[in-house]
Amino acid sequence: MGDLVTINMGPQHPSTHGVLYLELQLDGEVVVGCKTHLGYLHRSIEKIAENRTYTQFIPFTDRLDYLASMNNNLGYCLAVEKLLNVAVTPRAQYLRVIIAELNRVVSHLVAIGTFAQDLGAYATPLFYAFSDREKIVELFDSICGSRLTYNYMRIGGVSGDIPAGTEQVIKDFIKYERKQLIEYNELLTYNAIFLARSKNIGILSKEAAINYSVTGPILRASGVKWDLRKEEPYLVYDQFNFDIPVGTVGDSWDRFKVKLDEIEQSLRIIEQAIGAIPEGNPVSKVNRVFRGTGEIYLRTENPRGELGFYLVAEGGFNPTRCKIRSPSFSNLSALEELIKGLNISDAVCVLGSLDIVMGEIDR
Amino acid sequence: MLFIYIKRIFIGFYSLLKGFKVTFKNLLKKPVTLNYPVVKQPMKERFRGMVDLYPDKCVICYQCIKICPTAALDLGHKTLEDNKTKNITKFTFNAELCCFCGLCDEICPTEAIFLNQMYEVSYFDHKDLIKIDLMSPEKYKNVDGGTS
Amino acid sequence: MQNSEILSLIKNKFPELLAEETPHGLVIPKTNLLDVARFLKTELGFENCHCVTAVDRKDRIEVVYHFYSFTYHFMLTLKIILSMNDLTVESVASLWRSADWLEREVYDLFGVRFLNHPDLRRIMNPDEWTDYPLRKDFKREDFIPRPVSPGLKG
Amino acid sequence: MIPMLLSGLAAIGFIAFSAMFLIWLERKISAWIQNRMGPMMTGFHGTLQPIADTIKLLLKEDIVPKGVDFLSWWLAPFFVTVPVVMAFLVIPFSPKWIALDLNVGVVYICSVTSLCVLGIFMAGWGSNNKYSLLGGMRSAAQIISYEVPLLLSVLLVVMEAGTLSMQGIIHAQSHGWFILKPHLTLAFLIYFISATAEVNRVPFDIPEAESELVAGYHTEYSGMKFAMFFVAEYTNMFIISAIATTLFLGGWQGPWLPGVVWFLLKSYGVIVLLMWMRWTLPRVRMDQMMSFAWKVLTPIALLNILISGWFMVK
Repeated sequence: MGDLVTINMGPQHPSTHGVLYLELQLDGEVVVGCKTHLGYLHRSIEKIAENRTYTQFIPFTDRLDYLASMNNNLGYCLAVEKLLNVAVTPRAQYLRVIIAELNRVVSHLVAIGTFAQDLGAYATPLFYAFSDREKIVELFDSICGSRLTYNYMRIGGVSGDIPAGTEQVIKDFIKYERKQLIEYNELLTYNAIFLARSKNIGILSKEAAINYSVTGPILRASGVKWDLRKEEPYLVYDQFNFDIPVGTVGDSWDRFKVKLDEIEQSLRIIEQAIGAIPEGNPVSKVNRVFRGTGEIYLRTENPRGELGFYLVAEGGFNPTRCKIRSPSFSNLSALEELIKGLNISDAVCVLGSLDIVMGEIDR
Repeated sequence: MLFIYIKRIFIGFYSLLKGFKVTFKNLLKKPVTLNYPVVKQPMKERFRGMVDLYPDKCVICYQCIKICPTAALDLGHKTLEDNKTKNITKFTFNAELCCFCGLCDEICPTEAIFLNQMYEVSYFDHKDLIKIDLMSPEKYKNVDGGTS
Repeated sequence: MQNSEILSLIKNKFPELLAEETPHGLVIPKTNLLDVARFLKTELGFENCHCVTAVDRKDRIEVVYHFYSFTYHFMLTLKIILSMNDLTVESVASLWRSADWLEREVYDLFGVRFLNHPDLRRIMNPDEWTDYPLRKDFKREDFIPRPVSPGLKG
Repeated sequence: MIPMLLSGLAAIGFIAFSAMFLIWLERKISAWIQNRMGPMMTGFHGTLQPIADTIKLLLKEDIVPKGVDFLSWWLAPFFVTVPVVMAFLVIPFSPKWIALDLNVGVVYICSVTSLCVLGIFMAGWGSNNKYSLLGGMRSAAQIISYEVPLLLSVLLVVMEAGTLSMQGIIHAQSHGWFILKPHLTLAFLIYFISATAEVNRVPFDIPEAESELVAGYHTEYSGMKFAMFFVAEYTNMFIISAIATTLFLGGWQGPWLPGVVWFLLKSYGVIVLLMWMRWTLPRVRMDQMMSFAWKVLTPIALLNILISGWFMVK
C-alpha cells in the first residue's frame, strides 16, 4: 500500500447533498477510510421545540426534511395528537393521507433525479423529475400557499380544505406520472451505463441494515419487507391496497428501483383515497390552546424512513423534550462501512443512493 | 462465449438508444418553464408572501404576536385618556426573522394582518428589511417588483 | 406474543431491578444496562435499536432507549435515570451499531458520557465547545429562549 | 509568409467564433432536451450570451491559488489551446480552403490533438489540489488508452483510401461516403466513441466528473485561463467532428451547396450528436471505461482491420 491521500469531500462539494463533510482516505482512487463530520446545518431545532408552543413548532418541522415537509408536519401533529388526545375528523385523515403520499412522490422524484445527477447524467433526469415535481408543488401552493415549507398540518386537522378542482388535478397528475415512470425506466433504470454504475455497488446486507437501524426504502432495498404504513398502520392506511416494493441484493440500484416502485404504489394509494374521501370539516383552528402531560414515541413512514417524535410533556404549553429521530441520520451512519474499499466514483453513487437530507440529520 | 459477449454489447447499446429516444421526444416538446422576468406567473390565491396589515381593522388583541414562532412582529399600543380606545404606537415587521408560516394570518380574528402576494423581495439596505413599518401605507413601495 | 408477555418475560429475568412506568416503559438501574440489553437482543430478538435519547428533568437526566422488535411489532422503552453528578452510562454500541451515532448525539447535546463507546466525539457541535445545549440550565448571553414583543403583557 | 499568417489569424478567428457558437448551441440543446428555454435575455434567443460570458470571464480576477507549481500551472491553458490551433492546419474546409495539404495529414492531426493531454496533466499537477490531481491522472490514463482504438479505426480508413492526405481521403470518397461501407460503419462507431473519450465528453467525462471531482483538472482556474480550457474543449469537439466528416462523411462533398457549407453542416451535425449524447447518458466509471477501451473497442477494431484487410488484399 502506498501513501494515503486525504481528501476533504465537502462541506462544499457538488454531490454531498448539502453540507455533509466526509474526510476520505484514498489509496489511489480507492476509499480506505471515511470519517463523517456533521453539524454544518445544526440549528438546534430540538431546543427550539422546548421554547415554543405545540402549534408554533409546526413551521419548524418543515425545516427538518425540507423535501418532505408535509410528512414531517404529519409526524409531528400525529405525535402531539396522540399525546394530548386530540380527535381528527375523517376528512382530515383522508386529506392527510393524500397530501403525505403526494409529498412522498415529490421526495422520491427528487431522490431519483439527484441520484442520476450523482452518476453523471448531467441534469436531464433531474429536470424531468423536477418538472414532474413542479406539478405537485404547484398543487401544494394552491392548497397551503407555499412551495417548500408548507406548514399545512395542524394539531387536530389541517389548515384549510382543499380548493375546488383539486381532485381533478390530482387525477390528471396520476395519469401523467404513470407515463413518466415508463420514461424514467427507459432513460435510467435499464440503461447499460446506469446498471454498470449502480449494480452491486455498496451492498447493504439485511442484517447490517437492521443493525444500523436503517429504515425506509433503503431497508426495503436490502430485502426486508417492512413498511410502517402496512405493519403498524396509522391514519387510514389500513383501508388501502398497496404493495411493498422490496429489493433483492441491497445495492445502489435496488435502492433506486425501490424508490421508483414506491412512486407507483403511492399513486395507487392516492387514487384510492381520492375516490373514498368523505365529506366533513377538516380544518382545525390555530388558536386552540394545547397542554398536557405524558410522553410518547411515535413513528411515521417518511419518504426517507421512519421519522420518530419523542415528546415529553410536563403540563406546560410547550413540550419538555422533543427528540426527533430522523431517518437520514441513521441511514447515513451506515455510509462509513458501505463505502470502504470502493472507488471514489462509487462512494458518490452510494451516497446518492442513500438519499440523505442534511436538514434532518443536523436538525 | 463470444456470442454472449457480443450479445451483451448489443443489448447495452440498445438500452442506450432507448435513452436517446426519450431525450429526443423531450427535445421536441414545448418548454415547461417561463421566460421569467418577461413572463410572470400569477401567484396562487393562498400564496404566503410578505406580511401586510390593514391598520384600520386591527383591534390590538396581540394574538399575532403571541403565535409568531420567530417573534418577527413587534406591536406596541397606548390607551387614550377615556380608557377605552387604544392606539397603535408601533407595528413593525422583521422580514429577516419571518419564516412565512402564515400563522398570524390564520389567527387574526379580524383579518387585519395577512400575507400578501409579493414574492420578489429585495432591499438595498438591511435596516429596511428588519424594521418594516406595517402602519405605513407605503411600506413596500421601495421593494423591487412590489405588487401591493 | 402479546406486549404484556414481553414485559413480564423481562421482569422474570431481572425481577429486582425493574420498575414499570408508562405504557411499554421500563426503568432499570444503570449498572444492569448491558445485561438487559444483551438479553433483549439475543434472546428476545429486539434487533433494532431505534432511538437513543435523553431528557433533562432538571434534577436528573433520563437516558431513554427505544428498542424495536420486527417479529413482535413491539417498541420497548427502556429508561435509565442518572443523577446530575454522575453522568456516565455503559454504551450499547457494541450490540447495535446504530447506537453509535445516537449515543454520540446524546453526549454532544447532554454531556452524558458513554463508557466503552468506540468513538465518543461531539457529533454536531464544535469539538472544542464545552457547553451542552439541550440541558435546561444552558445559558449563554446570545441565547434567547424566545424573543417577546415589548408591548406584550402576560 | 503573409498567407500563412493570414490563415493562422483566420483559424484563430474561426476558433473563437465556433467556440462561442458551440457554447450557445450546447446551452440551447441542453435546454430543449430538458424542456427549458435556455438563455433568452441577451440578444435574440440568447445569441449574444457567449459574448457576455466572454466579457465576464475577461473581467474576472485571475486567482493564483497558494502553493501552485507556477510554471506548469500557468502554462497549462496554453498547452491545451495551442495544439487545437495547430490542428486547423490540415482541416479541409473545401477543395481550396486548406492551409496546408500535408501528405501525412491524418497522422499529423491525430498526433497534434493528443498533445492536449500534456496540458491537462500539467493543470492537474500544478494546481496543488487533490481533486485536480485525480482529474489529471484520470485524463492521462483515459486519453492515452483511447488513442489506440481511435488510431486503429482511422487506420482502416487510410487502408481504404490508400492515402494519408486529408484531401486525398475526401477524393477517395467521391463515389460514396466511407460510412456507407459496413466495415467502415463499424470503424466510424469505434472512432466516434473513442473520440468522445478523447475530448472528455459524457459518458467519458471522468477527468472533470463534476459530481465526483468538483471540476477535475480545471478546478483551480478562473477568469481567462478557465475560458481557454473551455474554448479548447469546444474547439476540440469541432476538430474531432471535422475529422469524422473528412474520414467518414465525405468531407466537403455534396450537391448544390458550396463545399465549405457542406463541411460545416456535417461537422456541426456530428457535434449535435455529441451534445445529444452528453445530455442523455450517465457517466461511466474509470475502470469500466478502461476495460471498455481495452476489452471491447480495441479487439473489435483489430478484428475489423484483420478481416477487411484480408478482403482488400484478396
